[in-house]
Amino acid sequence: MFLQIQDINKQFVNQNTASTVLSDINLDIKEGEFVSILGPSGCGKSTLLSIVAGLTKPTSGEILLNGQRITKPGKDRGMVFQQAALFPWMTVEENVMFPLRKQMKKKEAKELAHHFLQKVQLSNYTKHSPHELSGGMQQRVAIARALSMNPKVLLMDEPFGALDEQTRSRLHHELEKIWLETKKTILFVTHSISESIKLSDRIIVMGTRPGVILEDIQVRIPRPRAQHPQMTAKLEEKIMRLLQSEIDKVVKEELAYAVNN
Amino acid sequence: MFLQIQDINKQFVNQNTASTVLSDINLDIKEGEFVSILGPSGCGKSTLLSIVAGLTKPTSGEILLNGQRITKPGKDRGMVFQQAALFPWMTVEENVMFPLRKQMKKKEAKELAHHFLQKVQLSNYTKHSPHELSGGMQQRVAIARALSMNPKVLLMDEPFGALDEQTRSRLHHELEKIWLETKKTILFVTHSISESIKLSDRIIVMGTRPGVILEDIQVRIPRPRAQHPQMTAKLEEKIMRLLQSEIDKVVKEELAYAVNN
Amino acid sequence: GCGSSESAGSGQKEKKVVIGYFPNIDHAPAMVAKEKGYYEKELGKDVKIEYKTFPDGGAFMTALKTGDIDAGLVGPGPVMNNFTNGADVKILAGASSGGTAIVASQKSGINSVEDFNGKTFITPGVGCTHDVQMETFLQDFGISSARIGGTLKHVTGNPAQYANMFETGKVDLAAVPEPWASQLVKQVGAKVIVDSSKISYGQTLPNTILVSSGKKVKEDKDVIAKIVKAQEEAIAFIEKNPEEAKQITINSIKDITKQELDKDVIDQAWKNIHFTSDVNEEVIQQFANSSVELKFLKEKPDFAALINTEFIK
Amino acid sequence: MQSTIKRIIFFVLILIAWQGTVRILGVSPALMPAPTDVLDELAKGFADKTLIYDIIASFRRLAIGLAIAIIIGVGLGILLAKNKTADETLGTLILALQSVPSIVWLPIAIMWFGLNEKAVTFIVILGATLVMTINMRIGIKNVSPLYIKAAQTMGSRGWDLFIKIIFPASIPYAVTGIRLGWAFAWRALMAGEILSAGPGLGYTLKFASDFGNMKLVIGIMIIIGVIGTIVDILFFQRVEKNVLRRWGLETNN
Amino acid sequence: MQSTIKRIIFFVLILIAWQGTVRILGVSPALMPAPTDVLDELAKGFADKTLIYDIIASFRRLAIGLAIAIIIGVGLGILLAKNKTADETLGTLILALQSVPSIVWLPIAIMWFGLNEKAVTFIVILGATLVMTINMRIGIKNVSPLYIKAAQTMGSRGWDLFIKIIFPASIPYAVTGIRLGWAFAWRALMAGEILSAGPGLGYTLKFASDFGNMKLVIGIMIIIGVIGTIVDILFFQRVEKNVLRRWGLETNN
Ligand SMILES: Nc1ncnc2c1ncn2[C@@H]1O[C@H](COP(=O)(O)OP(=O)(O)OP(=O)(O)O)[C@@H](O)[C@H]1O
Ligand SMILES: Nc1ncnc2c1ncn2[C@@H]1O[C@H](COP(=O)(O)OP(=O)(O)OP(=O)(O)O)[C@@H](O)[C@H]1O
Ligand SMILES: [Mg+2]
Ligand SMILES: [Mg+2]
Repeated sequence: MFLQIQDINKQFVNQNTASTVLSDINLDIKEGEFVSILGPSGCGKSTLLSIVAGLTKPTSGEILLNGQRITKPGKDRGMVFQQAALFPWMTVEENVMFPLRKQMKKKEAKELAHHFLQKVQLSNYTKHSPHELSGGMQQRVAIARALSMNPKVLLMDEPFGALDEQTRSRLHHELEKIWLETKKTILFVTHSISESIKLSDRIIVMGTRPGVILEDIQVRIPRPRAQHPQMTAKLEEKIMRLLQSEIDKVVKEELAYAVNN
Repeated sequence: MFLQIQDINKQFVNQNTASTVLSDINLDIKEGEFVSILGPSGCGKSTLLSIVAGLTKPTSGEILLNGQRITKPGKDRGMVFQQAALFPWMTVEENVMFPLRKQMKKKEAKELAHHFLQKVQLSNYTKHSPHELSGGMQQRVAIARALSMNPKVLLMDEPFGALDEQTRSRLHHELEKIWLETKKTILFVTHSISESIKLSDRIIVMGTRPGVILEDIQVRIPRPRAQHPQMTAKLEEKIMRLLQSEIDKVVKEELAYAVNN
Repeated sequence: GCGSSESAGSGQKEKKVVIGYFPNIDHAPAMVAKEKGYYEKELGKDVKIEYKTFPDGGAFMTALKTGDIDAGLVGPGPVMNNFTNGADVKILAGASSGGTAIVASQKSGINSVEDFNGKTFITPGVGCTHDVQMETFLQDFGISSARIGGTLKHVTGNPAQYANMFETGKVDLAAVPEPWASQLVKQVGAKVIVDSSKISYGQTLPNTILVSSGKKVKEDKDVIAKIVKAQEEAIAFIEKNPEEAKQITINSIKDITKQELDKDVIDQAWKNIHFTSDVNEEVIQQFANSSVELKFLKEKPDFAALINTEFIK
Repeated sequence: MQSTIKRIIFFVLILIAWQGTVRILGVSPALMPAPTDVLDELAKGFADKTLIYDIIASFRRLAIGLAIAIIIGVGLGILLAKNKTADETLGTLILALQSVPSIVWLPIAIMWFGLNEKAVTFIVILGATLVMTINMRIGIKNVSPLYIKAAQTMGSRGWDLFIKIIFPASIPYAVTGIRLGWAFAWRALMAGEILSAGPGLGYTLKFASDFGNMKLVIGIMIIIGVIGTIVDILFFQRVEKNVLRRWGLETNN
Repeated sequence: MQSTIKRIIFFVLILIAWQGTVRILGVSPALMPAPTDVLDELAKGFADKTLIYDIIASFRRLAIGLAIAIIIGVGLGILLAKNKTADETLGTLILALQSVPSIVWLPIAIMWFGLNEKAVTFIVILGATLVMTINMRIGIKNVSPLYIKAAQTMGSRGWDLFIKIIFPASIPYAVTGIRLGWAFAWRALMAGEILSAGPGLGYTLKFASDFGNMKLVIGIMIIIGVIGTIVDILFFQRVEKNVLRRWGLETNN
């Protein structure tokens, strides 16, 4: 197995009470697999990605990449954060070039940066500061940055969240193309069920409080999937139901809590 | 007319070249209307909302609310920002109570805050700091804050962007209920065409570079709209096409720029 | 401000006189006068007397200029310097003289003035009384400071640090007032090369003087005369009862500074200091001329208006 | 608790190293006394209560001076951050005036206030105001416009906006300003107390230094250090930890 | 350009007010000279070149001392920000030592370095290091963890992480530190140059102050102020404007 997530537990301590965010997460991911993670807001998706990236220490359990234990962040696992995480003191171009600095000449890095900025439709904004971009544009810069790094594993936390459907659809296309070409392993957090079905080999549906894996679904619809609307709809229906019961659980808990407090 | 947006133009100066972001925006909005704004990433939706809020000065043109010119931000226009904009030094509860402080007693404010936090399913997190919440949870706090303020005009910039579909759908329901009860005027920026059709009386479709109003569509589907799937689908199709041609224009420009530079 | 300027003879308002001095052995006349109540005796019951002590001449002179003190004891250096820069100050009488010596460290191997060339000497300040005395004295030997093209390296520092500097070899020579000269001899075996009787102006130049402002002298002649008189009584007492005077001095200094001076050192220092009210106009002018020669002052000052000896008996 | 132990170990190690160096090199106590000598001297001072009076007097002056300096510093910081003209004129003047050492200010203080407590307080205020001003100024300039905008749409304006948003958002800078102000207020106090007639640590320090009493000089330094440490632990570190934790700036995950 | 005019007007107004006050109240020039007297004195000093030599000598010492202080301050700031133990032990010690006025450091400087340039430089370094350290420390502590995390996933670590991310992210604090360091370095220099045998502004200042030559005292204060203003305009304000603009922290919209 390429990427192994073994018995991950994560607790946070707030106001002296520990709350379990992730509970016994186990996942084996093959090289080149495109895995989506779906789940209600606050179920621990970002936390899981952060643990895989090596940015957050799990309370117990471990992550193995190619059999090697992950203890710290590294260039082999590129991450697109939920917030764009651009460096405000660098221009758009410099932000994208930042991870490339060391492995190539400046000219090459610049060319590569421009290549990916074009893919996210931002050639026009290379010299802008991040704060001069709209929310969606910032997110696209972050995507371009992660793609240009060309890591073995790509961790993407709602990368297309702030984009309109048309731009999003273009970027689905670009991402799929890159994935097919380079056979990257992708862990993709999203809120859109249709997006996850459109793109991934496998969908992990998570439940909340604490975060657990509800189902691990292999998507066996042939690509391009736009051509198989029925199969897509059926799967969408299934996932929707799964998540709906989760959210009903949350609402019930919420009501109980509100009544008791 | 309740809210009048008249001849708004906005230019930003970047690296000594001025770029026009909004061009001749004219909109008349009736009291109690629910208006959605759709448009490609970077077309100027946030900028327009910010101008209505009184946070950004337009280069020319003016905004009238009840016939009065808007020159500065005020409590009559509550805003949910694209980034959650919570104050990191306050707890969740304090954040929601912040705008209520002056107009009611502390106890009342607390009750109201809890009421709205329950509506966004966060009763459990009143004492947390913003950084201890997930992205979607932060956004929900911001929504609760804006709703509890009870402003005449509610400006919402992709308020549900970071939420999963199930949570989002619950909040649609809550928002619709509040809107029907209080007859607020809502300006609602979104990327989801179906969301805009589900919720609004009127959809403004914007084009980009510069931001202009492409179409002003009255949604005449009876509520609850989930019961009219065909009408919804037809309208969705129409808007999709409009936006698709916009994004094609952007891609074409982008290619031309990339070739020339 | 000071209340004493209201000299209307109504007697209803209480008059206040503020006297300044330093916690310094040279200032024994002020301490003795205070301790023995001479000021009260002269000025009478209607006048309230306050005492202010100062750590350095700069603060004293500022306080005098602003009227925060009415009269007091101070070294002649700050007085002359401030006078040349326009301060309204009058020398009324002397208080003590002598006491400055040139001492050499053990390490330096210096035995006489001939060995001075190329050495480093230290004084409390540039152009201070002791500096001028030493450099004037050395002029006759053709030795001068590097500042005016000579071979002697000059540094400045607080006399309390000289012992360390002698020990660590940082400096070779020092021109210091008592009791530091005696202390250096006792503490680190320093050698007195030029004693206070030989050094220029050693006997004639007062090292502590009684001063007041010109305005005060004009407006309150009566009070000033009484202050001078009280000091003269104190000096007479010191001459008659040296041992008691020494003890008063040691105690007063300890009261102010919490530092206790060694009795041995005081005994030794006392021998080199001469308490007197005399002040010689000519010497002061000569001393100033030396300052000009040594380029401490840019132009020759005229001290005719500085000294007012009418109050000395 | 653990950090207290670390601290104690650290300072004990320093004392041992110091005692060792002094004893082995046989440095003259007039140059550098051993910790035991310093302790003796301190014990004497505390026994006859003189040092206690000194501490009380100095602490009073410091508290008054620092409090005023903080108020002025915050006020000026706001002014400079918000008003460009003030920043370019008054700001420059303040920076220039602050380069002037306390010695030079002494005569001016006497001139304006006479030889009294006011003059000492003035010197202390001068010493601590700049750091407060400059840190407050940049703190306010660095408040994220998003917070300000958000608060404005919630009807917060003027004084309320400042107290509730701008000030809390710049707390990290303000604490730094106070921390630095504290250190510089001590310095200024030591210089300024020359103007006082005692008691006071600066007054005692000056004479100890003039009389070459290194034991007492170092003893006073230690007293200042100990007071500083206590205040630092009780106040600054707490506030800072609180802020860092609340804002999620702690780096332990 | 416009700000230059504002500045000139401001300072001209101050000069006029000062001249007016002195003339109207008839303050003795020995206490507070008029600007015209100060100008005379400065002109004399520049004519015979003594002030020019003073400025050159002082500026050299200041530049060396400040440069070293900045390097040490940045280093210590990093250490204290990153290492909790160091922060709790060494950090406390540094704060305590910095409360000690330059006068007390003088004998120690002499003891360690002798009466020479090194001792003066030491005093200057002491004067400027603390502000740099404390500002750098809090600057680093305030860097958003998101930036650090993002950079780490891009393979940035250790020195590279510091130079490329942490340092730029804390630039606003660093500039404040340097700005304050500058002011306090001047102060320390004025005290430290008492140790030198001239030339130097501090040496001349001490001399002028001893001689009650207020014209020259104020003249030197003005020289320091003017140098400070020039450096502030040419360096600090530029860097700061740049940073604020780039980060979108300017409040004009
Ligand atoms: N630093 C922290 N301290 C305490 N609790 C935290 C911290 N970070 C996250 N949490 C908690 O962990 C849970 C999961 O957070 P996470 O960000 O992983 O959610 P998510 O699945 O990414 O949600 P979303 O879809 O809203 O982004 C939340 O309940 C949150 O309150
Ligand atoms: N402060 C600024 N300085 C310069 N340009 C800016 C600034 N703010 C926004 N812009 C530009 O204005 C345009 C519109 O930005 P805006 O944030 O309004 O877009 P948007 O429609 O909200 O996009 P999104 O859906 O991605 O959030 C963008 O091209 C952006 O580059
Ligand atoms: Mg998340
Ligand atoms: Mg936007």
